[in-house]
Amino acid sequence: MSGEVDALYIFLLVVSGIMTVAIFLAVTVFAVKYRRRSPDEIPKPFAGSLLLETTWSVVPFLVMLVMCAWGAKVYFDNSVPPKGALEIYVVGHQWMWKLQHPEGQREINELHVPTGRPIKLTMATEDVIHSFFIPAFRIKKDVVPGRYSDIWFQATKPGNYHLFCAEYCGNSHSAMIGWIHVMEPADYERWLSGPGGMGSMASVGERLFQQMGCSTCHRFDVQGRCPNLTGLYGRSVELKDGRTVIANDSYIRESILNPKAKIVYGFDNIMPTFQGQISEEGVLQLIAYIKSLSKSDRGTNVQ
Amino acid sequence: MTPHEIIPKKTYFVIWIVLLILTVTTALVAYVDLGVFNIYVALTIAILKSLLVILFFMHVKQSSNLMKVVVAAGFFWFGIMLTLTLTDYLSRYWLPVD
Amino acid sequence: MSATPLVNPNEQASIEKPNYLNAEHSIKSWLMTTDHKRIAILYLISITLFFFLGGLFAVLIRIELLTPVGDLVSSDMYNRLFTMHGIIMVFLFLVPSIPAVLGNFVIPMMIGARDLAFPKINLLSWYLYMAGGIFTLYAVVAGGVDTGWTFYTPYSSTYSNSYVLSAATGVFIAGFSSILTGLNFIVSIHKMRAPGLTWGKLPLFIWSLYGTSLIQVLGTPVLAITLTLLGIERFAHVGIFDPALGGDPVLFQHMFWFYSHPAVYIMILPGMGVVSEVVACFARKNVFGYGFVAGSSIAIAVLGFLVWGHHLFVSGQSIYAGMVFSVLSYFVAVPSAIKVFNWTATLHRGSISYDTPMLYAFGFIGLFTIGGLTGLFLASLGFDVHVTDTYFVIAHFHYVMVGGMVMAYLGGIHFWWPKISGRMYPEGWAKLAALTVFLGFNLTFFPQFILGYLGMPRRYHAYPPEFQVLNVMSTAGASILAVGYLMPLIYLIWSIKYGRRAPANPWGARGLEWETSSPPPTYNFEETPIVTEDTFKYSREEVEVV
Amino acid sequence: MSEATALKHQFDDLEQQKESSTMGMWIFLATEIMFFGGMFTAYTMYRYLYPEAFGEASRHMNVLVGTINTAVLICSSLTMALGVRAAQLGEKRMVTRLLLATMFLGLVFLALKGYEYHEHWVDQMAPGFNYAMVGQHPREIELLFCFYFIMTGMHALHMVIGECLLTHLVIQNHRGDFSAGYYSPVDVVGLYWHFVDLVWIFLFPLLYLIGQHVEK
Ligand code: HEA
Ligand code: HEA
Ligand code: HEC
Ligand code: CUA
Ligand SMILES: [Cu+2]
Repeated sequence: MSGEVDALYIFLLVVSGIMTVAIFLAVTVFAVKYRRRSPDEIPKPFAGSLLLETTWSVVPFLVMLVMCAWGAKVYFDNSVPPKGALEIYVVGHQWMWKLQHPEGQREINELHVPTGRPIKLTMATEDVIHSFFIPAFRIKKDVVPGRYSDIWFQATKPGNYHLFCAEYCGNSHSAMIGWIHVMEPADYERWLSGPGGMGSMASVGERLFQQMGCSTCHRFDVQGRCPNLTGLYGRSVELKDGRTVIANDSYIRESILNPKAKIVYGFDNIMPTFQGQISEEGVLQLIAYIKSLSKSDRGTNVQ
Repeated sequence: MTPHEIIPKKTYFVIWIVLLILTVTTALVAYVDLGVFNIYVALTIAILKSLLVILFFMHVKQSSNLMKVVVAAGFFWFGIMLTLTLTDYLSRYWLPVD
Repeated sequence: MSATPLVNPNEQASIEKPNYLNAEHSIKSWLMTTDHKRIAILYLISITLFFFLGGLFAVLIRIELLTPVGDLVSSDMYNRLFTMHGIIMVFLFLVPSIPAVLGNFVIPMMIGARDLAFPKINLLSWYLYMAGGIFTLYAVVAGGVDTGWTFYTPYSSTYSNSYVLSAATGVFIAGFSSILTGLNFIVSIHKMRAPGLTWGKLPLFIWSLYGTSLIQVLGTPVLAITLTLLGIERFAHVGIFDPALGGDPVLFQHMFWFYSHPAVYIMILPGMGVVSEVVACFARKNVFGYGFVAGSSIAIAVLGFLVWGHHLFVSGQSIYAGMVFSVLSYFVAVPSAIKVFNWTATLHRGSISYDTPMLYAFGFIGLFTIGGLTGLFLASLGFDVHVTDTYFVIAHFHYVMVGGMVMAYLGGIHFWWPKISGRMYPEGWAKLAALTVFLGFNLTFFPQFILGYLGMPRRYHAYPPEFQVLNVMSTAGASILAVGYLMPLIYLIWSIKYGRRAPANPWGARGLEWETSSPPPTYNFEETPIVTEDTFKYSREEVEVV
Repeated sequence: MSEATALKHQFDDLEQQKESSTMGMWIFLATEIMFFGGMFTAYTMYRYLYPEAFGEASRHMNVLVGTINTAVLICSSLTMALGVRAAQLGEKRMVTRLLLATMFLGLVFLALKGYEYHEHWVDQMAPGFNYAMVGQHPREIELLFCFYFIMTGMHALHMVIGECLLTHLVIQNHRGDFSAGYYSPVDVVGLYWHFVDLVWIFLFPLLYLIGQHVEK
């Protein structure tokens, strides 16, 4: 991944290097060669040349289009996470990063990941805009309040890499830094099973699902006044106003924090908002739980 | 503007009446359910009204081309702001998710 | 238009003609003046003060960054330093620099008018500028602002506990000063040209300021409303960009950059205009491809409005919008390229002298090229993701703004100094200063490109130790730069009293401003000049079309 | 003031002076378009995101008063236009009368606007100061109400400035500053006044009418 960006960088560097040298040389040579030799010297005037003007507009422009297209390709490729990526959840706070593995491991300002596997981060922030930046992997993404931001990478070499917050976020912005520990997959497995886990995210979410009272409405045996959440994740949902949406992370988050925004077809809007009662981390745990409901098809009644 | 270009009173009154009629129309049409078209009708009428005001009340119709360009530029730049900002909002959720 | 022969300075000393400087002497005659030349001087003084204040903050930033740990100032203080550095340098120094000082001074003369179209509004814009400056200074003195010059929400609207409102008010008011200056210039250029001075004969400086004024007039109001919305949100605790109400912080960024990207062209076009004049004068040639250089100023002004989204590539803007803005960013680079090539071509077979303004022009061409080309790096989506919000961006914009515009500003000040003050500056010192600035500048900002590529984020008060070497180089460069900037301050002030008296046209330059005496009389010309020849006609020979 | 003293020193003749001031005003109005344009842009984005909520919010507006106010402003534009015409013809008394009529209509508009604001206050629809969540989309409605108050407030502020300019014109006209040869201040303030009307022509449908077709 860093390779693609660096190839682009080399290209940019070479083209610009050539142009810079050309212009510096031209200016210097002209300045020396045509220096004023007598005070009353008047050079021959030139009006210009259409041919030259066209050449030096069109040729650089074509070169620039290459820069643009190449840059866009790298950007697009890096915008869509591949399927089957390992998902990790990130919440930015003033001024620290909280990270959670689906298996339950939680970390602060540190992230352990295995090599050879795409890693997808789903990121939220509790307060202002932060930006998740790992220079070594050439990735960066702002984490904007009110929605999820995605980013992905794949590490190839074990080692420790810098993690920075790149969007100015207040007093200790420069202290919102940490390390990415890239490990061989086997080491990673060992690390996962080490201390620090509190049960998987889904199981924490399941507990939360009961504590928050979600389970009083959303039951898994009967489909009464509330939709059954089994198999919801990734499905398309028909809404009351006729639109259909894909039930992804953002949709579920919105359903919890602002249930009135999108109402499921056939249901009434009786779900209360949980805004202010639940942290972004909690929401992520609930999502992990709801997600697990569609993966294992475990639609038991948790009541 | 030289005196012979002074617009007759009648023109002003006609424009005024038309503006009032359009105002009432837009208010009434707003209660008719045209679905998504309500907003387009409302905006079309608003644009029509503003054209009348600009061309006649503000004398742009008889003004020099330079002045017309200045007026057009103002709206054109507003259009730039609107459309390019919209490119973001319209396409934000196009990306396939997962 | 023939070059006035050099007059023996001693001969002229005794016969000081009545001019705008000695017409009246009271303080009131300065503070209530409507003479564009005096207003230019008011601007010159106030802008210089703000430049050194902004520079002082820069010095503190650089000293803090000497060591990886934050030891000189607290992180809170550091955040205030770069914010106030950015705000002051951009809104109170660079945006008004060339337009309000040099533009004000020479535009009416270049077009052969007695004054601008609205002299009172011209004075009003200086007062607005000062009022804006005072609000900003109040914010500085009261405890500072810590939002960054970009004022991003929701940090600025909800979380920051600094003097955001007062600083935003300052910028808002200074913005109106900028609007009024632009308005005045546009009307003057359209309506006040001397007989015979057709568009095709206008000096290129006028063309570039015309483009600048377009941006000032059409862009600045959007900054005003954006800051108003921010202020209301902060003051009344209502949500406008607040996600808790479904608002979108990214919308703020759109609106901010809708102004602030075009504003970067407010901060380069005037410099390009100065360079066009200077290169023509000191190569004694008409500028190569006059029509293209003139047209590219307008093209930059217009296209500059279409690219703002390149500041939002990682902000959560749609990636398709990012693509559109990336392509458009390359469009706007073409007219800049045209200018660079045409200046270079003007040098070809010229008669080049190395007077100080020309040295600055050389500096401009080189540094702007580097700065502009690194802009192309940033406009390339895939690469920007890596370097955005790092020192690469810092280096990019200091190359264009300091290496480009500040160089051009200094070049222009030296070029027109004889006209402004009626005195010559000391050439030897001036050359030394130009050289010092050039070297100091490169040492300060070149290492920052590398820092950025290595991943050092901007707005960092402390940084990992492996970045220290490059930071030390940068700080060393900044100290040299400081010397380079202090030198002109001293010798220009010195020259007002002790400098050799300047003839009307010391450089043998073209343009109506050189036809009148130095310093010019209050109404610029004894009688309205009539223009028959091209501005850049340095030679009696017919212009050869290649 | 005779025509000779009306000519400012920087100009060659009155024609140049008049053209300059008209052009200056139009450029200023272009900046105003961008100023209001910023708000309209932000409005458009949110209305695109939350069409239903914005429709619902518009049903909290008093359409009758809004319509009347639109008509009042259009009438004031007429009197203003006629006032400029009278100035072109040098009919001094007529100018005063028409300008006063314009000012009066402007005040009527402001009074009605004040009445509406009062209604919203009573209904607890003033975000930040006195606001109670209501309806299907309480958050987005609050968002729209922020825009409502800011946009109409900015518009009202421009009306107030217009009133001040008109007062000044009336005084100048009374002093006899204007004539058929020199009346550009009247012309220029007229442009400003029409522009303020123009803004309202768009505010009215966007804030009051967009959601009325849906049943309450
Ligand atoms: C004077 C000010 C100025 C100028 C003129 C420019 C000019 C340009 N800028 Fe810059 N820019 C800033 C000031 C300026 N910028 C500032 C202040 C910021 C950061 C703000 C902040 O975040 O705080 C910034 C940030 C910035 C970014 C966002 C970076 C980020 O935050 O991620 C981008 C991205 O596209 C960019 C691009 C460009 C481009 C394409 C140009 C082009 O106009 C450059 C065109 C010029 C040339 C290209 C050189 C001459 C051409 C040739 C010699 C031809 C040869 C070329 C080829 C053959 C290819 N700029
Ligand atoms: C026009 C614009 C302009 C100019 C001229 C400058 C000039 C300089 N800038 Fe500035 N800079 C910005 C615009 C500008 N800058 C902006 C917009 C930002 C972004 C802010 C943000 O992130 O929000 C920034 C940020 C910025 C940073 C990054 C801070 C960070 O992100 O953490 C740095 C770091 O090196 C820096 C350095 C410098 C230096 C060394 C100079 C030098 O060129 C300055 C040279 C001048 C002097 C050295 C003054 C000399 C005089 C004295 C020393 C005398 C002492 C004083 C008195 C007697 C009163 N600038
Ligand atoms: C008072 C009953 C009630 C409670 C408590 C409740 N919900 Fe709901 N929920 C509903 C109803 C009714 C709907 C369907 C209507 C709608 O979309 O608003 C719904 C919809 C949803 C949806 C969208 C389902 C789909 O099929 O698209 C999700 C996800 C959801 N709720 C999650 C939760 C979570 C998590 C909690 C606890 C934090 C919770 N709900 C608490 C009543 C409730
Ligand atoms: Cu978090 Cu910067
Ligand atoms: Cu930009």
